Amino acid sequence: MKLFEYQVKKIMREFGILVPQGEVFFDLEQAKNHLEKVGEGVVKAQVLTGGRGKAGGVKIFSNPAEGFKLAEAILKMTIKGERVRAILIEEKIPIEQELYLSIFVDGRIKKPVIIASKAGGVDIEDVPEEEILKLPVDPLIGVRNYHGNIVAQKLGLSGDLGKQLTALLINLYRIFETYQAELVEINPLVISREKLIAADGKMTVDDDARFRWPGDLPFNEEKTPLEKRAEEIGVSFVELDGNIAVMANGAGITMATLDLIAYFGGRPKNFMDAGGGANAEQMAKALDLLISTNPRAILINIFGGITRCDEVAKAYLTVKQQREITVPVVIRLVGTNEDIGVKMLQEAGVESFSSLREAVIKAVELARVGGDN
Amino acid sequence: MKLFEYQVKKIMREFGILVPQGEVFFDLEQAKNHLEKVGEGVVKAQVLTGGRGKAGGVKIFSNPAEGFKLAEAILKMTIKGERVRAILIEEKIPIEQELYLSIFVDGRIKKPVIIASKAGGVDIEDVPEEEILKLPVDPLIGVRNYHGNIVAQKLGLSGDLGKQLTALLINLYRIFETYQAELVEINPLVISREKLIAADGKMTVDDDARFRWPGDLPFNEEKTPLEKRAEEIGVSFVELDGNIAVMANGAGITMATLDLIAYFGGRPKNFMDAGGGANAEQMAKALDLLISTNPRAILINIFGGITRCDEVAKAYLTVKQQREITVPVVIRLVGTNEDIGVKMLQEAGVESFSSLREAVIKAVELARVGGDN
Amino acid sequence: MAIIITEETRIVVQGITGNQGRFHTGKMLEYGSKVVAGVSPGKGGTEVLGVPVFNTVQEAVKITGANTSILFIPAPFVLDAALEAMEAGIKTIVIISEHVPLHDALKIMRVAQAYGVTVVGPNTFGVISPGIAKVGIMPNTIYQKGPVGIVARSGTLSYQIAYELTRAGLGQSTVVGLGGDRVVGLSLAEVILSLARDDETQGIVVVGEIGGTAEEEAAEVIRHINKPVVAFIAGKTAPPGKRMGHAGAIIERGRGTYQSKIDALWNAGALIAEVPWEVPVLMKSALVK
Amino acid sequence: MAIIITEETRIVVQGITGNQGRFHTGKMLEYGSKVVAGVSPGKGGTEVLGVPVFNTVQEAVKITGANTSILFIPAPFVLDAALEAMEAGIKTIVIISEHVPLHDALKIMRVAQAYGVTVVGPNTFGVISPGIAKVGIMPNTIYQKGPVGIVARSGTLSYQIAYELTRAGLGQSTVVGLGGDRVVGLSLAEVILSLARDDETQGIVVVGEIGGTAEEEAAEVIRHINKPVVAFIAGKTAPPGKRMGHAGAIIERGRGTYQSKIDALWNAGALIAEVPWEVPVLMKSALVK
Repeated sequence: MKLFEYQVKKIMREFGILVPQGEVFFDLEQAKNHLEKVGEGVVKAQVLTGGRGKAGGVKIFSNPAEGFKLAEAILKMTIKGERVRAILIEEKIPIEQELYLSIFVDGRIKKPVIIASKAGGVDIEDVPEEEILKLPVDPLIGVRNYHGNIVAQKLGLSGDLGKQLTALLINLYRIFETYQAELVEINPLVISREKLIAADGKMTVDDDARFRWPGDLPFNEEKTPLEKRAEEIGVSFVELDGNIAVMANGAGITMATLDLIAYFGGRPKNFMDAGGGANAEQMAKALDLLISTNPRAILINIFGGITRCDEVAKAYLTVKQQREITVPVVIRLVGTNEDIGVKMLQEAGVESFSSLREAVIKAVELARVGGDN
Repeated sequence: MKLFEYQVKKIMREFGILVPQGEVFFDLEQAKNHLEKVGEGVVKAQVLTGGRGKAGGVKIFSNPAEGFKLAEAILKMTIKGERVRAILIEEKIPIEQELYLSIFVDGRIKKPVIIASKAGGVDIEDVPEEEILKLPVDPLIGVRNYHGNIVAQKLGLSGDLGKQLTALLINLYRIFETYQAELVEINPLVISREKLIAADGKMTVDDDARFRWPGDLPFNEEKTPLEKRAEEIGVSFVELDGNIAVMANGAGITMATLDLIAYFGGRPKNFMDAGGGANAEQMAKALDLLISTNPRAILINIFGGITRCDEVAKAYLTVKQQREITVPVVIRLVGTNEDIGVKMLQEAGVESFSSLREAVIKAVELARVGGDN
Repeated sequence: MAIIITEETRIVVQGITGNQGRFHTGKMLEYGSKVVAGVSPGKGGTEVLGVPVFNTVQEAVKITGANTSILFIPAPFVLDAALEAMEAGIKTIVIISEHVPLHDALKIMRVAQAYGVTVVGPNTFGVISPGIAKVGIMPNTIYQKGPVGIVARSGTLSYQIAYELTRAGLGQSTVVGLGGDRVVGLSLAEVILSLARDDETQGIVVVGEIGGTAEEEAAEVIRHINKPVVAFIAGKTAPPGKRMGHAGAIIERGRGTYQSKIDALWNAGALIAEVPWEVPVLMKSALVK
Repeated sequence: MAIIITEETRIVVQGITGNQGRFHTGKMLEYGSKVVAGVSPGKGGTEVLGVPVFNTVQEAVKITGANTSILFIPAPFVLDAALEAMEAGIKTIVIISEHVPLHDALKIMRVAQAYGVTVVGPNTFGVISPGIAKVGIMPNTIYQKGPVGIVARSGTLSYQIAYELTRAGLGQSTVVGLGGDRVVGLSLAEVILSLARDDETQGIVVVGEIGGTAEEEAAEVIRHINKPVVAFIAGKTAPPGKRMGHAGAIIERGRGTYQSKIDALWNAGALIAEVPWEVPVLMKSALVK
């Protein structure tokens, strides 16, 4: 889960990293008094996507009235499809230099890596490789003073600033560990009046380690009502813009099914990954949900491993019994308890496929028959 | 440094390990009220040496008067040359079973090792190897639940007692790490009313990690005035019962010098290890101290490495200038700046040796000349 | 010989008394795998399907000579279980569990490196060397002993491909599931190298997907081996930035796209199957040459 | 070839700007050791006796190709310095510092094992291969190139023995100080084995002392080697239970006594010198045979 800048900065402050003074506001009324008080500063849109600066989500104001106007505008913005959920009003700090610093988990070498560059304030992907330090950290040892020395050297920081960097880096790693982060990023890390200050902060924390996060982090990512419903059922669900709904079990096979639909000229409307081992009840609910999205056709593609084909058949028959299914459903069943599942369907007069190819072709055909769109 | 039982138990209590209720007393008057209050219990001598039980340092009392008598006697005891410095008055707990558990640093495998045995309450050295579990701990990983499972299995503890053991073991390792211990030992660890209770506790902490110990641990080891003085100077000093005082630089050469004195029929009175790199001032003070012990002869055996021979010569000449040295001093000088040192001595009319053999023989001879003892 | 799972494989099931552990122990036994022990603290002395259960891995190893462990352990306890296995001398660990905390996976892989242990997963379907044994949760029925090694990032899709291969008369030497998490033990490139060195393997199938750069790194290895490689990559039409079920499938920053993977593999000499049923066709024609 | 310190040894001095670091850098240079770099955070860009100083070991390794590090670092910072060296790719670390916390030594040795690094010390006088180089603080003048390898637990006593050997015309291949702490890197047995395999070494001198069981373990190794071993053990008359300057010399529980060491070494075929000057005599007669 990604955190908002204001959340990241609150954490950084708690861990002894300097950040600009600022306050977060979720509506305009609350912000008003504060704007009067501070007079000037920066209004920053709080969104989880990047690139808000270019989208106009960060603005400087030099009097309360201007601040109010900006705050009003920014709070109404939608940036890359994400509505602005709050604004952070911060002091404006003098910037002598902008640096880049982050710690992230590098799956290739299976270690946390410290990334540092003198080129801060820009997209790190755009910085040439040779200007970037990538320093792996042994996860059993963590970040120690010498890592600070190496990074300070690369950033050209010496004397007191070098010492500040080392302390900051060690604190950043403490955050990284404490919040079980995948990424903690300061971009830019600015030198301001001889202090290192985190002018921005990004953080992605590992949802699988939620039970270790200190305190309660709110769920930040907004879900559509359909996604929320899918989450309740315990399956993952993504909306697309075609007309064939897909249910499959496993991320790879789900993606491959979408690819095959496209390969035969169809367009997926949404898909549901029932993952490993969903039971009949879950699957019935998931199917119900898919039907409620009014697709032109539904393709159920199950290769039974932990998921059992008889459970899938049972789920389908349960739903069929409970409600009228007007949308054509193509069922492909292979794997664990295939024979039982196929027989259950046959006895209920439902056709099923064992060939993935035939099933996909059939689904695409049915969706086409169902209408132009 | 070794800790007293009462200190160990205080730490254990803080770390969530069950210990018998008890209080420590440094004089009899203070103990009196407490004895009246508790009525019955155990009086335990607080000494750093082992084997106090056999020496009569642990006694049970069943009424205050008896307790007072025992406390009085024990407080006056000296056990293996160590005077009893306090008494611990503890509740007497019913014992269903006695076990052994410790964690110590095994220099051979360079890891902490958990030692556990069903045979508790006896000297672990007397327990046959096959009844002892030795479980190494990876110092980068520490003690985890599965170590607890392995130890519980060996101790025959299951169910709730097994869980207690695991929790206790993890806490014991926390103590081990927090206090930078060389050894933490519970012997016996008793099962009493379905609880695991540390009935005794021993601990040796690493003096080199003193700066990491939480809180202030008092210096427990008693030093003689001479030892204290040597410590102030920054050299190590040990008193023996012969008549030749030895000053050398380094543990190995010091021991070898004592061996050689014995080899040639002499008897060392005390020795001083000036270690690596003592300067002229330190050495002058050390020499002063040696002289003050009134030996029959003094043997200075320096093989200069970090220690420089000129510094040694300078130290000797300084002392010689400041006070009359009536005791014969044999100086053997080899190594770093040997030529300068020897020359300095020669110019002051002081003989020096380069042969260790000759120097030792000379010292033994002089001590013999000096008198019968 | 096959790789990872061989005739010498002696399996201990960690978490054998749980539902999944018990179920898949049965399936592994049915397949002929030598499941010699189970571990479940506090349940030592009992049996599951005739397999003796121990309180600790140490004891299981000592008494049964187990050398390979499979974990059916709730995610928060996987770190402990894996460390226990490694300290007890287990040399191959297959972690089935999903949702293992990322930082725990980092620690496991670091210790495994220090101990010289092979880790498969987490979040994997396991490893099967058909005709010898399986250490995993894949269906028993779709595989057949043969000359094709399969290495896959995702489970069900690899079942589909193995199924197509078997139906086409192409059996498998070893099938390895790498696991769907961001940090896993064996990498695509490592398994390809092992298969390249394996006498029984004549051709290699790579079942990849968008996200990450494992396929691009694997291409560097494929360039240097002499056996035919056929690759199928899922996610050609996946929308950028959407989570496709697990974190490995996030497309970010233009790296790890379908096209970059296909290009890298093609340039390294791999054959690219556009649809799953092309895999056996391409492999057959490559093996004939 | 000599062991540990060879022609290929390129030394970085960690803590080069301190008093000890600076002094012994000079002595090592005088001896002809290739001291190629120093490290002192914040002093990068300066020089000490012509040796370039870097802020980090990483940089020193990158620029100078250093492969061996010697530590003149205050005890509380030794762990950090050793970890830095190992992560920077240094393969031999000589820790001169005394009073390194025991738990830090445990961590250093554990990481060294994982990284395949040789650690000498802590609390050692270092290693010298006469005529090639020294990485340590031993006097420059007492050694001479020759056929005798020396391994010692204590510094000054080993100087004495080397001095006796040199005076008797017996030069040394490599002299290794193990360090006086309870937990040190290389063990007596390991060094003896290396010397046994070293072409240049014809005889081995063990300089031991009471306390611990290193000599008893070394005896097990000595039993299996073909070169003569002469041992001198200090502490025959040391009073039990007294600290003789460092923790290694505590006699406890009847193990590690003078007699147990002498017996073990003798039974393994080592010659025992009763006084230091007997060492060259015994070695000479053994080498003649």
